[in-house]
Amino acid sequence: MIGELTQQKEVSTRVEGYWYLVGKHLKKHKLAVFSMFLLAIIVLLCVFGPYFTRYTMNEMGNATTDVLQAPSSRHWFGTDELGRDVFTRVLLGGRISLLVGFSSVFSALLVGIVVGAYAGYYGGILDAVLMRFTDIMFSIPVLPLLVVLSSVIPGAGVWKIVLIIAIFGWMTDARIIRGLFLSLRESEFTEAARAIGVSNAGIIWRHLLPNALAPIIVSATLGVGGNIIYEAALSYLGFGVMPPTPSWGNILQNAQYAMTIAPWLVWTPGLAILITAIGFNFLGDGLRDAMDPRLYR
Amino acid sequence: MATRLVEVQKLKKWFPIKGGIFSMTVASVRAVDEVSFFINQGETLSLVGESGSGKTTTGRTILKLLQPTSGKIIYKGKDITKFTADQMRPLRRNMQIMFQDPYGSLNPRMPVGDIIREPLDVHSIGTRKERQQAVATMMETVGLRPEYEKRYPHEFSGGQRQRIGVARALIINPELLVLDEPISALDVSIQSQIINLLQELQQRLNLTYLFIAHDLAVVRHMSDRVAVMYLGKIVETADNDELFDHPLHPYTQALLSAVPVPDPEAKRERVILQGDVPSPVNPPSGCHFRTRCPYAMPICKEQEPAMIEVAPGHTAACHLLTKR
Amino acid sequence: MEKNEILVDVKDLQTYFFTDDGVVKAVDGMGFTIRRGEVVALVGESGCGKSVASLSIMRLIDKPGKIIGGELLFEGEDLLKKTEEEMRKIRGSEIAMIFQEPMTSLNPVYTIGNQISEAISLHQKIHATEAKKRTIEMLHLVGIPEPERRFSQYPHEMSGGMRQRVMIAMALSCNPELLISDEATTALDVTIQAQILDLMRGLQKKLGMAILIITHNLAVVAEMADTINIAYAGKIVESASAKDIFKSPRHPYTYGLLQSIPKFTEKKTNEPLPAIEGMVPSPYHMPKGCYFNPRCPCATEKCREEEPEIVELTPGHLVRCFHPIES
Amino acid sequence: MKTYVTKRILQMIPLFIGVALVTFLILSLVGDPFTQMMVNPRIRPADIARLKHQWGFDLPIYLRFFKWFWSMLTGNWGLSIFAGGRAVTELVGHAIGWTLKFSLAAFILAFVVSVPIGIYSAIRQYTLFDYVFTGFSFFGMSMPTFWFGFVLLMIFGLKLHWLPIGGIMTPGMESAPFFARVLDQAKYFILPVIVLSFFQMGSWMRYTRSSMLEVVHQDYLRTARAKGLPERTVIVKHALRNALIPIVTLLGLALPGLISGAMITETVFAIPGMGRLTLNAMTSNDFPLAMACLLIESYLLILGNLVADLLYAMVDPRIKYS
Repeated sequence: MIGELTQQKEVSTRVEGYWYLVGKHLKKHKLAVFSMFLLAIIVLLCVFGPYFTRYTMNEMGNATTDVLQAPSSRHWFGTDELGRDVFTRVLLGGRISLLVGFSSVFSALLVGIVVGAYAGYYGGILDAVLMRFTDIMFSIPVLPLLVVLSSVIPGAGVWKIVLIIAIFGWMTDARIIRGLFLSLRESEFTEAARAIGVSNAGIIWRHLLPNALAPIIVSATLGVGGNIIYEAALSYLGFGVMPPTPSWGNILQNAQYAMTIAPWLVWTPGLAILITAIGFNFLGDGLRDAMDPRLYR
Repeated sequence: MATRLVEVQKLKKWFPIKGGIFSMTVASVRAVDEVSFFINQGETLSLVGESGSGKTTTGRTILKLLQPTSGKIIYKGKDITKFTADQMRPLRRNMQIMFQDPYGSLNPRMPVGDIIREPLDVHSIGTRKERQQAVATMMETVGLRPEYEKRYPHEFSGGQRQRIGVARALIINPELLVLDEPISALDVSIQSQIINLLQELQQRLNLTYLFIAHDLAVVRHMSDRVAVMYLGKIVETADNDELFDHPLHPYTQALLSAVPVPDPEAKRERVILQGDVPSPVNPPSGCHFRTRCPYAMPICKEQEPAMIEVAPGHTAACHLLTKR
Repeated sequence: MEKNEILVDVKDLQTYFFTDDGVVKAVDGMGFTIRRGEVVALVGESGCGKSVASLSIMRLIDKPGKIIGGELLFEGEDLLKKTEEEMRKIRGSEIAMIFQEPMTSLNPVYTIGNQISEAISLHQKIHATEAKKRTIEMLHLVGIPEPERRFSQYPHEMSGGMRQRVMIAMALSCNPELLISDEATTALDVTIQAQILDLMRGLQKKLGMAILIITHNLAVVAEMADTINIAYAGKIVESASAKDIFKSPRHPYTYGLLQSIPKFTEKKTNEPLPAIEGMVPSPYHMPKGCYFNPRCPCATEKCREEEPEIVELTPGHLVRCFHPIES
Repeated sequence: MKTYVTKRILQMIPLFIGVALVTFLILSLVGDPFTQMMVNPRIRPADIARLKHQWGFDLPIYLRFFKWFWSMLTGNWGLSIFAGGRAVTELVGHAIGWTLKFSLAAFILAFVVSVPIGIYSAIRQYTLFDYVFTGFSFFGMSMPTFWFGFVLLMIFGLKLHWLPIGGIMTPGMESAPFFARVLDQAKYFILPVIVLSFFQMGSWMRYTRSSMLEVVHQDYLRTARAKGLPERTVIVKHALRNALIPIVTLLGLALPGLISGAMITETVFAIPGMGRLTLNAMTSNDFPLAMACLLIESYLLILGNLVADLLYAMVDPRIKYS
């Protein structure tokens, strides 16, 4: 109803581009704005924090006085069984966890976009083949296969984990984008582009993809949080980022053996994961509302 | 003698319907079913019909936005029916289309200047600066302020968006413009503005229009010749005044009498057609219109009526006319 | 019950929408009357507030909209003072409504029989079998072939025209005093539109209810309405009998609208249509003075400063203009 | 309807084969377990070759696949290589019972909690109730399963001593009377079921809420109100029925989450279910057992999706079965 009422637009003095409007709507979503600040602080802390703490990552304290100390003014998050400062390790682990979160989402998106866009735009046999393959990948339980892959792919680095998560993470994006392209390719502006003589590649990348950006961004935002949890789960099962490189997941895995005597080791890395994931979820939700296509006809 | 710009012969466009266990083609939507007509240079031919009559599909098939199932499309004496996408590309400069939906036909993520300029980019016409100049000129021609080129479609009203659509279609100087219900989504007071713009541009640029519409009042105002479609077939073609003053086909007559007239004192004979338009998947045998025709005869069921020229330039397909 | 008795009297109705971008005065001081058994039209372009006005009469305005002022007298009682429970008893039984989109206005998961008899058994407190009988009668009345079979069909199994007939059957099933038709034929094809208009005319004669037609199509109104109200930007700018509106429009907007529609009964000319320049003002930036002044060919200084009141120029012919066109 | 069901079932066949093939290929990447034994100097190469032949690992991969797939179809799932040569069916049969028991409990718990709350949140959009449960659902979606398990164990197991800290039953309870046994087992199930259902609750609440919100703005609700129906009828009869249609698909969507969630939860709480069995088979490279576990899980997933699709077609009259 409101849409109909305000249909008569008056060209305003400011160029109200898409991103300007998204920003305007996002600002109204208090939790999303709060999450954005929170995430910014977490990222800044993890990236720059370790330069300012008094301890280095693997610096061990005095074997009698510094081992398994409860949080204090010297060690904000306490120390672990080797006398390492947990605060420093959580910040450093955050770098790795965030890196894994962002880069695995990015790589999965690349695959998902290409598969989804071509399947949705061309349809027919290409679509059938790609989508059956997607169905197969979807039907395989991910976690056990992640375990297998992590023993098959050589090396122990962070990039291996990114690759593994990406291999099993592109299907959802591919399905979302295919669905969008299926409807976008029938839209009149696509037909207009075809009538002008724009090539298929031009239509896919220049006309359709920018219109599919909103769900892609939302899915990516939600995905970062999800993949951080994934990495943690893999680490917990012993197949994630390998120590001594700390990640939130392997700090936690390490902590479970000391659960009875040093509960602080469990609290802080877990809360770090939880807060970061909530942040990305709220931000993603806010973006979904702010980018709702029904708002910008 | 007027030159023929486009000629369509027995054009057919069927859309397959998949079904069954193995997704085979089980039936077809006969959107356009052996349609023939021509358009002369510089004139406006209107294609009239209700939804499901196939008029929009006809328009898009002529531009090869849809591949015809069979039949021939001849553009300036060249048979373009079998042209590939690459072969069509240069021809796209000569034939353009303007769409019905002012909200769906402009890419919402592109500034309008880019939308209007894109045809020039695609066909590599002029230098960057020349293109920019052409966009500004075109925007002024259609009644938009050139300063607005950086703005996005959502910042414009329906009428302004249709002006953008016209500008995009005309910037490469086409000869033929297919107007697919260009004004039916607009408010009454805006409709007349766009009608006037289209007519003015036609005279100034010597354009040929294929005007697809369901609003008969607008058709009368705009066209030189009119073709009436019903369920995938053309049932009657004639010059504008001839068709409106002497409709021959029972469907045309019913259609004309169904249109409400803005005059409370006009008392007219009304033919109210019974029932709905049948499904184009399974059209009636013989004459497609017979199920709703007040004059249906036994022969209408058995035999499809042929198109006959009743008067010069006035053709219709109805068994009543052969009997006479 | 007198024929000329006033059934609905809308006085100075104000329905505003409180959006994040500001207040939209969708209906801003609208007033009109409907007599018993009369067909009244409310005509205007999109954004003139005609649909909001009709939903206001039903008290079905959703958030962020709110009726903030005026009176809605129905049979002498102010609907705005009724409780929600009292209002509910009026909806569907005394005032019924049909909508523009027959495709989306019916619930897809229930049979049409279920949806019609629901209203009947609710308002008339009758047994289910009785309600079914009445439903089939109604389906028959609105010209649906094989009503018994149709009773158990779902909306998606019917064409647009058939669904609109179902909507009409549903609306008329409890013999309402007033039927509001909100652009009910706009989405339909011409030949189907003619069927539905014919049906509505016939039913109006037979059942004698008053009809409020909301539309943007002047031609439809010419065929149906006794009295016509022209709305512009949330206000009525002219109100008169159908004959007067078409023969001697007094408001420049009405005049411009009538001039700008092409007439299919006249021969083709190459003259441009006399169009109204400009567009409907944005609801967030209404012009000062008369809302129509930026588009009006005869606007004066006074029109740009002061808002005109609606005045009765000749008996039954009301116009909101400082410089009405001479008849 | 019959055609539709047949069609959907036939469509599953290539999916079944495809899944088996892909899983087989990925598992084969690891290499056969016997080649890895070669690093052990105490095992003679001849023995390894004999073992390889015995288990069929000396054949080319495509032949191995066909052989394996055929024997699987005929019900011969083989023996586990490492679990003392016990039959795969026996191991799986034992484990799947535990997993089904506690994931079913988690599924039901999540469903009965989240669907009503999601619907009520949508009807009361932007009220305190809505905000509280929106917060709760985000909390649920963002919670790392195993950490949540730790925290619950720490609080209720180690600190308060209310509940056992893992396992499936108190030793010696096997022969206890039925009622006592059930009660005992419930104590062990409480924490894992809460952990496993927590994530589902969060996302289902969001899903139900948005599905209901979608319906609340439909035209036919305005028609229902215009008929004069009481608000309760409008919501319960007209809105809810439509909102429940997409919720049916939750059944299919829920399965992957339950399966991978179960794997972690079983590890945290030391439950000898499918998750742990799969994990052990994977880490010890027990090829026949791993294949069987993965396939059963995949096929459960596919069947779950099929059931969801068919239910969807049943509750939505608009679906055509042509």
